[in-house]
Amino acid sequence: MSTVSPTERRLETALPDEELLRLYRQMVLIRRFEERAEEQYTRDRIGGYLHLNIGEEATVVGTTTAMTADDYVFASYRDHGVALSLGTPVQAVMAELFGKETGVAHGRGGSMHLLDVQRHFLGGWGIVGAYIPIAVGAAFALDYERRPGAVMCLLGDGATATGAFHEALNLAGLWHLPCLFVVTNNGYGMGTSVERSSAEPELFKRAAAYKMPGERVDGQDVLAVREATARLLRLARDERQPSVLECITYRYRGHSPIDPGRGYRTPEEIESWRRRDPVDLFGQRLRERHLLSDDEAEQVAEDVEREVQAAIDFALQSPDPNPEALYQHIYGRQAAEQFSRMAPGAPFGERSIGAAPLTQEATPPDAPEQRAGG
Amino acid sequence: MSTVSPTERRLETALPDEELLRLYRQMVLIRRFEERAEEQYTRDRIGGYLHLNIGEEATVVGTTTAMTADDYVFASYRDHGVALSLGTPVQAVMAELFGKETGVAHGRGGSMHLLDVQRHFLGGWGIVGAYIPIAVGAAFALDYERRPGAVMCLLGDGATATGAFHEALNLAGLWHLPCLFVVTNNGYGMGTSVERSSAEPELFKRAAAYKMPGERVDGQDVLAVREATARLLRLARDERQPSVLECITYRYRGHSPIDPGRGYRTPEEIESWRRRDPVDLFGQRLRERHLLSDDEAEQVAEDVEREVQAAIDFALQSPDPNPEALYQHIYGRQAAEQFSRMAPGAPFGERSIGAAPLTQEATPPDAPEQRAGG
Amino acid sequence: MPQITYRQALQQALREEMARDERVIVMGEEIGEVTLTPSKVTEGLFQEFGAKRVLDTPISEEGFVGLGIGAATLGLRPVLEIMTINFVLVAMDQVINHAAKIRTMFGGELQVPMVIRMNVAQGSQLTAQHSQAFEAWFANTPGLKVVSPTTPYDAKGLMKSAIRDDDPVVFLEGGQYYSERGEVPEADFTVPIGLASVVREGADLTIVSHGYAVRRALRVAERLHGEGIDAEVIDLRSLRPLDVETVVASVRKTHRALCVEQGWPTYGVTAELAARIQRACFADLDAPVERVGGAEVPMPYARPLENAALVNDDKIYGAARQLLVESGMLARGVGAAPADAQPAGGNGRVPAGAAAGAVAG
Amino acid sequence: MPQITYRQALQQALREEMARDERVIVMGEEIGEVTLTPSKVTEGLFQEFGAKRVLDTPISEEGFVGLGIGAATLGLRPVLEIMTINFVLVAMDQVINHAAKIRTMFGGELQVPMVIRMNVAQGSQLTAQHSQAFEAWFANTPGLKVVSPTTPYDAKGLMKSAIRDDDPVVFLEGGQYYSERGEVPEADFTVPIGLASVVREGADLTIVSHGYAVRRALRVAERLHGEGIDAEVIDLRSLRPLDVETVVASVRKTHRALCVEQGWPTYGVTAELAARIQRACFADLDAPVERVGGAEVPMPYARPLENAALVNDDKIYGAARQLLVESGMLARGVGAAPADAQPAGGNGRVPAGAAAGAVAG
Ligand SMILES: Cc1ncc(C[n+]2csc(CCOP(=O)(O)OP(=O)(O)O)c2C)c(N)n1
Ligand SMILES: Cc1ncc(C[n+]2csc(CCOP(=O)(O)OP(=O)(O)O)c2C)c(N)n1
Ligand SMILES: [Mg+2]
Ligand SMILES: [Mg+2]
Repeated sequence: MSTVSPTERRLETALPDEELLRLYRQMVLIRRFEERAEEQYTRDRIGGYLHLNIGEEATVVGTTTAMTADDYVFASYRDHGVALSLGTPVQAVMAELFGKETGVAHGRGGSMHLLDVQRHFLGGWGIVGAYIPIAVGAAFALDYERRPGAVMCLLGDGATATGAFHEALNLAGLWHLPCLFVVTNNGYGMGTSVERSSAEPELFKRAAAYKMPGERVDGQDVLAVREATARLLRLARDERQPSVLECITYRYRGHSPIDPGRGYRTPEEIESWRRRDPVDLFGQRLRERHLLSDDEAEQVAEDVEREVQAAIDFALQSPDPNPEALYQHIYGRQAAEQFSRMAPGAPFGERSIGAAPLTQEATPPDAPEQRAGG
Repeated sequence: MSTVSPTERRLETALPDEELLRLYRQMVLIRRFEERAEEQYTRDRIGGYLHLNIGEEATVVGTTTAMTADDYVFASYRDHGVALSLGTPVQAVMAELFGKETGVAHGRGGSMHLLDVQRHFLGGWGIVGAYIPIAVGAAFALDYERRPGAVMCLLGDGATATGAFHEALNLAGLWHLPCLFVVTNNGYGMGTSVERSSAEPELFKRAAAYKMPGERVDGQDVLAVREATARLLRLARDERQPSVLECITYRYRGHSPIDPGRGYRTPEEIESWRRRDPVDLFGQRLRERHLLSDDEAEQVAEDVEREVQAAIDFALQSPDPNPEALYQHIYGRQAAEQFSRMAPGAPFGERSIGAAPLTQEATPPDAPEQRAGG
Repeated sequence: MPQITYRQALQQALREEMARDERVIVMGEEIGEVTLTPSKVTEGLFQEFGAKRVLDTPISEEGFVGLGIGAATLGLRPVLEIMTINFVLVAMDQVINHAAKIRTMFGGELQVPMVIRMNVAQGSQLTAQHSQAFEAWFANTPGLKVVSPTTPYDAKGLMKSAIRDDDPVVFLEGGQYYSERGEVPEADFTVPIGLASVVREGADLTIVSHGYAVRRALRVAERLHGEGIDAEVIDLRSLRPLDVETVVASVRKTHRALCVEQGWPTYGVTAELAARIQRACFADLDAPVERVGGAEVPMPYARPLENAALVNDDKIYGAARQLLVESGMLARGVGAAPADAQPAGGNGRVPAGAAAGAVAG
Repeated sequence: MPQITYRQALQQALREEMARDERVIVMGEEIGEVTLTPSKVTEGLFQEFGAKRVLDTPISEEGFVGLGIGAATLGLRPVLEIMTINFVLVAMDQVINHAAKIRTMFGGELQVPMVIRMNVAQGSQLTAQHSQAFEAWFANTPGLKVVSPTTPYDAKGLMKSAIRDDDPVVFLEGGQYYSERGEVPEADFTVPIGLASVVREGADLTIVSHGYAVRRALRVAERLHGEGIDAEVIDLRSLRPLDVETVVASVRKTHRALCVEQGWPTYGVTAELAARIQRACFADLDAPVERVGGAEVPMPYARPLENAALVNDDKIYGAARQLLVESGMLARGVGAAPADAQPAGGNGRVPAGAAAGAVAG
């Protein structure tokens, strides 16, 4: 467990005050956004699954704010905080949850599949563990094109049991690719505790199987998380050495709205974590260091409240995707011509609204950078 | 690297002379069987793939002869030696390679899919790594039925890169199942060296990721392999502690007949391993200890020669499976009735020889032991 | 007879078979100590049979499906739950290249008596990675059996048959109707694998489908009934073996066949149905076999897009009307076929755009 | 025009595209420093383009397919080799739930320009786990494109189209003909995805197939020619998109259709073909669409069993004769249909045993 205090001192001298305040603000924004999203879900304005970052704000903000402009990040379906922390317009995130054309994925992906190519957020993904090799592939591309950045792959404790995790880390270690695997250990995969899912519950130790450094950090301490992340991203960029960082944190809510979040954990356990609430903890520390007054804290809360409410209003007023566009974004440029000879004898049940031609993707094939925001 | 000499001393006092001679005989049998199989392949009496154990005799015999009557073993497609070492009739093994009804799998499986349920050999398998979870499942069944044995799963160095390896070892470690994972590290997966396929080339170290003991042993030393295997199988049986044993050995031949076995390794490398040939090494040691005279060695060679030749003759004279029986062994008891309403409108190309009804598997559904030879 | 839900029917079958046979175990993610899996079918089993026989696994589908196979080869009868069909993709090698192959490649010396339960729920905005129906792939695989009960009665009866079967059985459950009720006898009974059921009799048209689409087919049949058209509805119940006899007998009677599936129709289940019917009923058909399926797109999240992509009653109704028109039973234009259900035209040609849209979907 | 092998044609395409576009890389098992992969298509590329662009991977199909996808989302154009189609089963989730879904689920913000090459060789006693052909599953999946060239010319032309395509393309190669020769221009050319080719013209019967079965179909057409029957043979070349127009135009001309595939026909490629043809050519058909496929069994090892399981010329020939008889072009009994090719009988019924054997296979 990397001790926190020295880190802290180093950081608070290292980080300018406004940066410290920005971290705090992002944490408050995520907390409030998630609370309102939860409420919107119960009002049936959001469908499908909804996985909240409440309780994990320090881990989310500590990791994502340590990225340089060259770095990329991948996340699981529990991805709202990542987009918000990176500065994706709150309204575009909320609009995606509402399934609107103005959403970050134009209403096609919803809560689990946020992304922001411009800010190097390459997606929230729905299959546990399966996107880890994809993140390693992004690191491969950066390395191949001699680009300066590294890739940070956020994954859950439960994901470490997947074969994809093993194959991906072996490839990253073998080919010395610039990536950092951040295991957000919130104690459970749905209702299954780490102890019931992993033969080695100290997950960071698995790094050794790939000759990688692995370490564990207090995921409730945003500065500790940020320091470790920055250091290990540098290691990836400068020394082509991938590594594993395990952040110990907790989710207050259930896995998703269908899960009350009890049954597999005691009220006492939840309470004990609330006593180390990451947002309060950091606010407290800023106050102690006279970087945040009660009025300022009040101000932050108000600003965030207003911003989230505006996002909800924006999402509500935004247009739904047009059903005529069902066949858009399925294939790229060449498909319309290629599929033009397939109609005869087709079942037509699904053609009822299929009159729209295949989309001609705007992006030119020879501008991958532009396309993927590299 | 577990030092050999103490082991050795312990063993040579522990093992009766006839047992030592039996090990030697099995190693010679495997060597000779494989040489003749190779020759039969070139004479086109064997088809498909053919993976030989030549060079790996000490690992094969050392591991399999350490099993008790309660233990089970799984192997990859490189499986001839396992059956032979366990005492499966040589003629039934050769007949399977020849694709005859008298083969261990009635000509359905060929070289890659040998098995001997009575002797607890639960198969040679063709998909790299994929049978490791299946072996763990067998260990689960033993544990579930409170049976005394453990399961030994033989796998190659290349197989440790598969996701199946990771998921299987995690499950075995998590549920404290009685199994031993033996990594037969012959330096290469086809043409890819361990260094080019594994981020951690010291494969036994991967055991730690599952909180398991892992050790490495000289795979050319049959007694060292046998001692380690016996000890770790006991650990699995008595303490429900799975573990990993890495045996360092070498295959002289190419991966399979299509691979000359050069290109990715130097003649010097092959030569250096031949100087530590496992069969010679052990024969030499027996001679030094006056357990084996030149005449006796001569006798063993002759017996083996005769036995293998008899197996070839048997295989040649054995009947081919009857094409009318193509639909046998596809489904069990209940299928004939279940599929009886599927004929109308069927394409009939494949029906040309499909007149045979589905096999009624002989084994009663309520005799799993009998069925799987438990 | 008591009325119980589809979920309860499956629970009963599992409970009864576990009580009857020590070798039956249940395994999967979130199915034991707590049941967070959407199906909640295993609720209570952990409390009743304990941790030894009801096992929560890590997120390792490839691993625990393989583990189930190995346990089955030594005589256990595992019933595995794959939380939703989408996740079986990471265990595909275990199902296709192992469970289905073992009996044959070992010459009958080993067998895999195992049930793999999968929830095939589509819709409710679960999006592209969580809203698929590719059961045709399992039905295409020799060595496997594939069943798809849609009523509580069939759910219980087929589950018992599957557990007692000596081969691997892919057991498809429909998320949309876990809570629907139906009559289920308390007595021990089984429903044979490989037998379809005629869930509604009719003389004018045969609608063949499986899974949730059967529910829709029945509603559409009611609607057609109001217009004086009697549709026969067949619930396949098994996809492999496929009960072609029942389907063919019906089409010989009605001379018209409409095949419906939730999934992507091109290379889907309805393709095999149409191929079989046209061959066995060539002389009996008054019109080509028609098919309705989901839009051929990865499922989008937004509700209006998803609604447009999913099979719905109107699409089935429109296809049925179209079929009746093509076969001369209805005059063109007569009756109220919804605008969105216009046919592709006699020669099946439509503007390239529409074609691409339709099929390239 | 120079005569080169199918393997050389693929090599040329890869070499030319790698020279043309820095973003093209090649990845797979045993394809680089040494080429032990049966296809040997990548031979020489490592020496020419180096370790940076030609990568040998560990045995991690799920891992390196995912890696290819990630690299493609950032603009590279990976060409992956899966040693044989059988091994893609461990990477199925990456292909189906990721490569095919990414463009849609991210609203068009990401795309996956990637080629996945697979050798679909069957036979030569490779046994159950190494002798499958389930390409229909990929063709059933929206978001993917699936091509299957059978000539050196098409191999080179389609490989170039696939590499330049902005979507994931499953590229099926046939192990049986890597060494067969054909004319291939040295000039840069492409063969469009989604276009079938009529490889033999005829007026009496249309044989539709893909992959190695096309070779057999051509031989059978020759044999039929000797008996005064002119068969038209169509090589689909693409399975998704499927060029139904070319197939339908041919059947409208010949009034008879025989669909042939290497794989398991039930729920296979020929099912979709028969379904499409019967719908588009209902009035044109003189007999039901006939299908021929592999025996529905996991492939057995013994040669006589394997020969009985594989599609062969006699089975196709027998089916063709049967079709001509059913459609009244040949009198029953006339001509020498081999004994093993007797039809199922007018109503498609055969003794239960045979039925089970045939389809349960
Ligand atoms: C392969 C696969 N299996 C199962 C699921 C269902 N599932 C969704 S989230 C989840 C738990 C993941 O836990 P963890 O990795 O710890 O992430 P967390 O939800 O705690 O952030 C499971 C089992 C899935 N999405 N993918
Ligand atoms: C999943 C999978 N990918 C690829 C192959 C092809 N293949 C067969 S054996 C082999 C090498 C295995 O090497 P190793 O595990 O070291 O065993 P060895 O052959 O050395 O005994 C490969 C890549 C396969 N059978 N299965
Ligand atoms: Mg977790
Ligand atoms: Mg090896």
